[in-house]
Amino acid sequence: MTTPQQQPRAEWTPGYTSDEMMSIAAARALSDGTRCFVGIGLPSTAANVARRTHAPDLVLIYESGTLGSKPDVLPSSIGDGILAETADAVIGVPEVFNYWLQPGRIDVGFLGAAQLDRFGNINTTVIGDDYADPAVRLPGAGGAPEIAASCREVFVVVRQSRRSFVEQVDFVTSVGHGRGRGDRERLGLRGAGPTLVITDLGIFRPDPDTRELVLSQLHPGVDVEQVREATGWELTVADDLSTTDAPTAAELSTLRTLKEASS
Amino acid sequence: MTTPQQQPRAEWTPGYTSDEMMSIAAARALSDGTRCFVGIGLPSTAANVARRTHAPDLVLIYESGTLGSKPDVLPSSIGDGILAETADAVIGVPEVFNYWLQPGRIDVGFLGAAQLDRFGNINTTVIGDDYADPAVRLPGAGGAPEIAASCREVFVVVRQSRRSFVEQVDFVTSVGHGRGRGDRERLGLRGAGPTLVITDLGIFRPDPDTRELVLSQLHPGVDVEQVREATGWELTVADDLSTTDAPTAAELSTLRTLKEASS
Amino acid sequence: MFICRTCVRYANDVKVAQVAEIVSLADGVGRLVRDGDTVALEGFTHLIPHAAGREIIRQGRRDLTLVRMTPDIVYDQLIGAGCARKLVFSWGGNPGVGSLHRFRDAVQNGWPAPLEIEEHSHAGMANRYVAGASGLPFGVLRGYSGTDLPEHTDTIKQITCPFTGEQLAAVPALNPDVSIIHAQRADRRGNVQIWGLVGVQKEAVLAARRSLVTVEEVVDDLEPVPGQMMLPSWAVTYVAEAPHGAHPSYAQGYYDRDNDYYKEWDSIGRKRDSFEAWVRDTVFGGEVSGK
Amino acid sequence: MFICRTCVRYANDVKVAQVAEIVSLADGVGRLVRDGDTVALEGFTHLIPHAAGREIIRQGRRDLTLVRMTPDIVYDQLIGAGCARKLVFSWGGNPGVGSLHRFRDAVQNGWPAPLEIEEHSHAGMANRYVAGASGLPFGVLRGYSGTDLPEHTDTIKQITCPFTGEQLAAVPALNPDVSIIHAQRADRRGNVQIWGLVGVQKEAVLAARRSLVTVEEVVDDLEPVPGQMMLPSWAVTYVAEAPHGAHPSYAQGYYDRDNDYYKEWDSIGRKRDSFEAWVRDTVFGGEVSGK
Repeated sequence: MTTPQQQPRAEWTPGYTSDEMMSIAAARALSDGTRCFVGIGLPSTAANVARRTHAPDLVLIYESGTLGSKPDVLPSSIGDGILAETADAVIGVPEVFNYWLQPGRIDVGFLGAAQLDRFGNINTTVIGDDYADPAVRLPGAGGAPEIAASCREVFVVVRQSRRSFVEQVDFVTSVGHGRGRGDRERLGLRGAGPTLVITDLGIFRPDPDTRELVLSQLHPGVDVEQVREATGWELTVADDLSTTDAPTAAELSTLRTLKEASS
Repeated sequence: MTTPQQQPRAEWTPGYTSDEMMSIAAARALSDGTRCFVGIGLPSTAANVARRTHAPDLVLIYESGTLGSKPDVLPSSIGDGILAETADAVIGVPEVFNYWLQPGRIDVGFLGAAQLDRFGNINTTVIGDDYADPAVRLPGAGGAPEIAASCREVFVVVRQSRRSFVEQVDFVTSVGHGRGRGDRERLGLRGAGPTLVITDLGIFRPDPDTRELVLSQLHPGVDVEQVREATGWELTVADDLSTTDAPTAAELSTLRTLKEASS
Repeated sequence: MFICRTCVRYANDVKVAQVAEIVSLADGVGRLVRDGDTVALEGFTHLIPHAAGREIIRQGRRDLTLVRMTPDIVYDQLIGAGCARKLVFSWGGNPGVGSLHRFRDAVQNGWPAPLEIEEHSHAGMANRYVAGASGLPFGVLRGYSGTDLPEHTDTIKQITCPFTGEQLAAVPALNPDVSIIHAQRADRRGNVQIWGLVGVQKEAVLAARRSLVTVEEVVDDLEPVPGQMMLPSWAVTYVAEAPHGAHPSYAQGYYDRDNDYYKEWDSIGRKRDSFEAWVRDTVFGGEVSGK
Repeated sequence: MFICRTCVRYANDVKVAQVAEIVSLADGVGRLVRDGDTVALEGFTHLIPHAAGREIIRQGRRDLTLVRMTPDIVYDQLIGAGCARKLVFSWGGNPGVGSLHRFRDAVQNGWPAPLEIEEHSHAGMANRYVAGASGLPFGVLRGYSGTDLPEHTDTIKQITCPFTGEQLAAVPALNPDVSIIHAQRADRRGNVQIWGLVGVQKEAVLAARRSLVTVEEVVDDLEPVPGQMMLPSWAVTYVAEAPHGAHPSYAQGYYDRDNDYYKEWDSIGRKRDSFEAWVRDTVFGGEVSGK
């Protein structure tokens, strides 16, 4: 890759990193007023950029029990004090899941993934075929299975590689589109599942017929071949493949200021 | 009846009414530190007298969502502001029933009754044989069925007459001892049920073998014949029938002050 | 009232970015409450939405299934005025006073219309709202065992614990078409603040398809209050200002319970003609609600 | 850990009039936590009872079944020190940093002892505590459907709604032998006050047979605080003062999260020898807990 390049953080130059492009593309996906269930890390960064750029009324919901948090720095956990202090309402953890997530009150579940497969299924449990003797033990489910089941739709943000983008996940922690169209309905999952996967290379959307993730957008300076190399299944490219707009100076400045303040 | 007599309220004379004797006998039944689920009316009056006499650490729990209320006047409903303002904790109504009553955390459920039968079953639903076309429609269950089921024991306070003390209630709103010993266990009810029934004439306790309510104590000036006349089943009298101590001046003064302040 | 459809995807009909709109009481009730609806007015002793109740009478709604744990004066009024077809409840009385005469007259004599009843305990009703707010079709409790209620109420069933085999009671979720509650305050964005006894109000609002919150006042900023319960704007359909809207019940921090009114209601509600005079003079007369 | 006995009459062993006794941290842990017990330390990001965790290591407890939604550093320490036989959890990581190396070493290599795991989602764990606090043998949720979790976790079953026929997930109640939480304050009678994020702490305490609440300070009177959650003294077994007892997590109103410590733990916990040095120097060394 030539562009994006690694840039010293504090300079507001037109250069930017692929991680920055990913966070900004993810931020743009959140429209104003959306009620968004936010995981820590990339999703939280993107959601907070969105709230400080085009979506001031974005409603941030963290599983620690905050509805409508308005942090002025990036939280370093899903339960930082700033999230509670700036929230419209603070509630207990059982209430988050039972009264707010489960009935489908949340528009977007914003998740990360250790492994993601062709149909948007997510693994954050174990790498390897043997659950009892895993190659790598990952943190586990957390809130993700029910976020993926009950939010009206799910956005996944993940750095793309052959290791993370696989034909089939080793363990289904959170269901995306199962093995294809109709599986979510069959399983009684009421949200639409992953409608958008944002990586450091581009953006994927599920094919309306098969529910396979299809490359629909390339970030600037990335070509299809690079994406193919970083995809663990036979990549399908959308007919109307488009290119992501480069980050604006305002977006970059917002992202970098947030990152600075929290480091 | 000659004694108890009707007395003008503000005079602290040795005279007292049968209602006053009943409230004071009920108050005495609550030992200090007891966690008591309190219904409105007679139970609330008695519990508040107890807290201001021998049981300053009585824990009053009202179904409106107050744990440890310390009202300085008699509340006129189970949800007066004074109950919330003086409580150790204020919680929602579902939590009262699910987290505090249902697991058996409450020592004594203090209930009233429109009808009470030989085995301490309570009716507060309908008078008459036909539920669909009742002779009298009463308020209904409220919290009583689960209070009667889940408190470690139940005290009932009720004015006694052939109308209120019946062989068998027209409708079982809250289970006392069913039709006798073993019925509560069979029904999966975990508390001990009614262990004490306090009336304006005396005090009843369930027979350990049959669970029938047996007259175990007479209030001063009342004789067994009077009780028999006011009982709708063939009355059994305990071998060791005793007489209630007359109200002390302190008890009467506390009760009357509370009543005055709330009228 | 027994709504428990697997086809309902979500408990609420709300769309992305919808926040509560602030409207007049008449508009709020007018837009939300339709003939035949299942309507819950909640408020456990505290913050009973009386002004909204009178507005429903004024708008002449009919055939309502009224849901409320404690149908006290507010439902005695709606039942007497002929708005209700059915009552789902757990305790119907005039607290601290005695009976509800309009409720009794409807059940015992079918006046002004027959009233179907669906009768639960408080624990059952509370768990029905909790299930409704949780997007579950049913709730589980230790309840009703040995009582005569299940014989007359077909929304009480048994369920078996899949781990222990123990038998428990199951009750279906309540998901009213409209829930109405009264709160102390809302801000101009429609966020709602309640404190003191909070009863089952949050559950009633979250269980409902549409909701109206009447408030003592709309303010610029909601100062935090110990014991507060917050409902975010996007969980509510409409907010309407209705000062003194809980009278004769109370609004902690605003006014006390009017105990005399509860006693007075005993004589107003006792006779059909005195009740009808009350409807004519108070509900349809001058000074009413939400001014 | 799977306690769901019909023979348990009540969730708590407490007797009439028992109120929380105020004891030292060492006495509280010593009297409550026994080898082989099922122990829950709860605190969701906020108010994690770290001082109590170190005290359990210090007292050399063994064969514990540790229960916690988010076994983060506090359980990495207990697992690495060999206190645990089993872990019941839903997310085991070092939040904002990465992996828990002691947890991984136990699961992947059986060091210092094999660690059995029982794995749920947050929603499942939360509902297991709710069921435990409610005296019910199980909880119901929409969860796990289509995931690989039920294949490996036998405490996830299906249940059918008796009204609609819909299939839902059921999970057994959690009723730990001991639950330990940290709170900001208690009064001298043992009433506990927590504010800020309250997580699942109330449920953990109410679900347990015995409980210990460590607090930043014991005060004469608990001034009301917006957002407070109160636990009455009679719902708690012991209260122990442990200032700074949540460090490296935070106690709202007292101190902030020590983010550097979370990063530092990554290198302490990464190697067995650096971890053992930490146990020796920090847990058994001078400066420890409760001061």
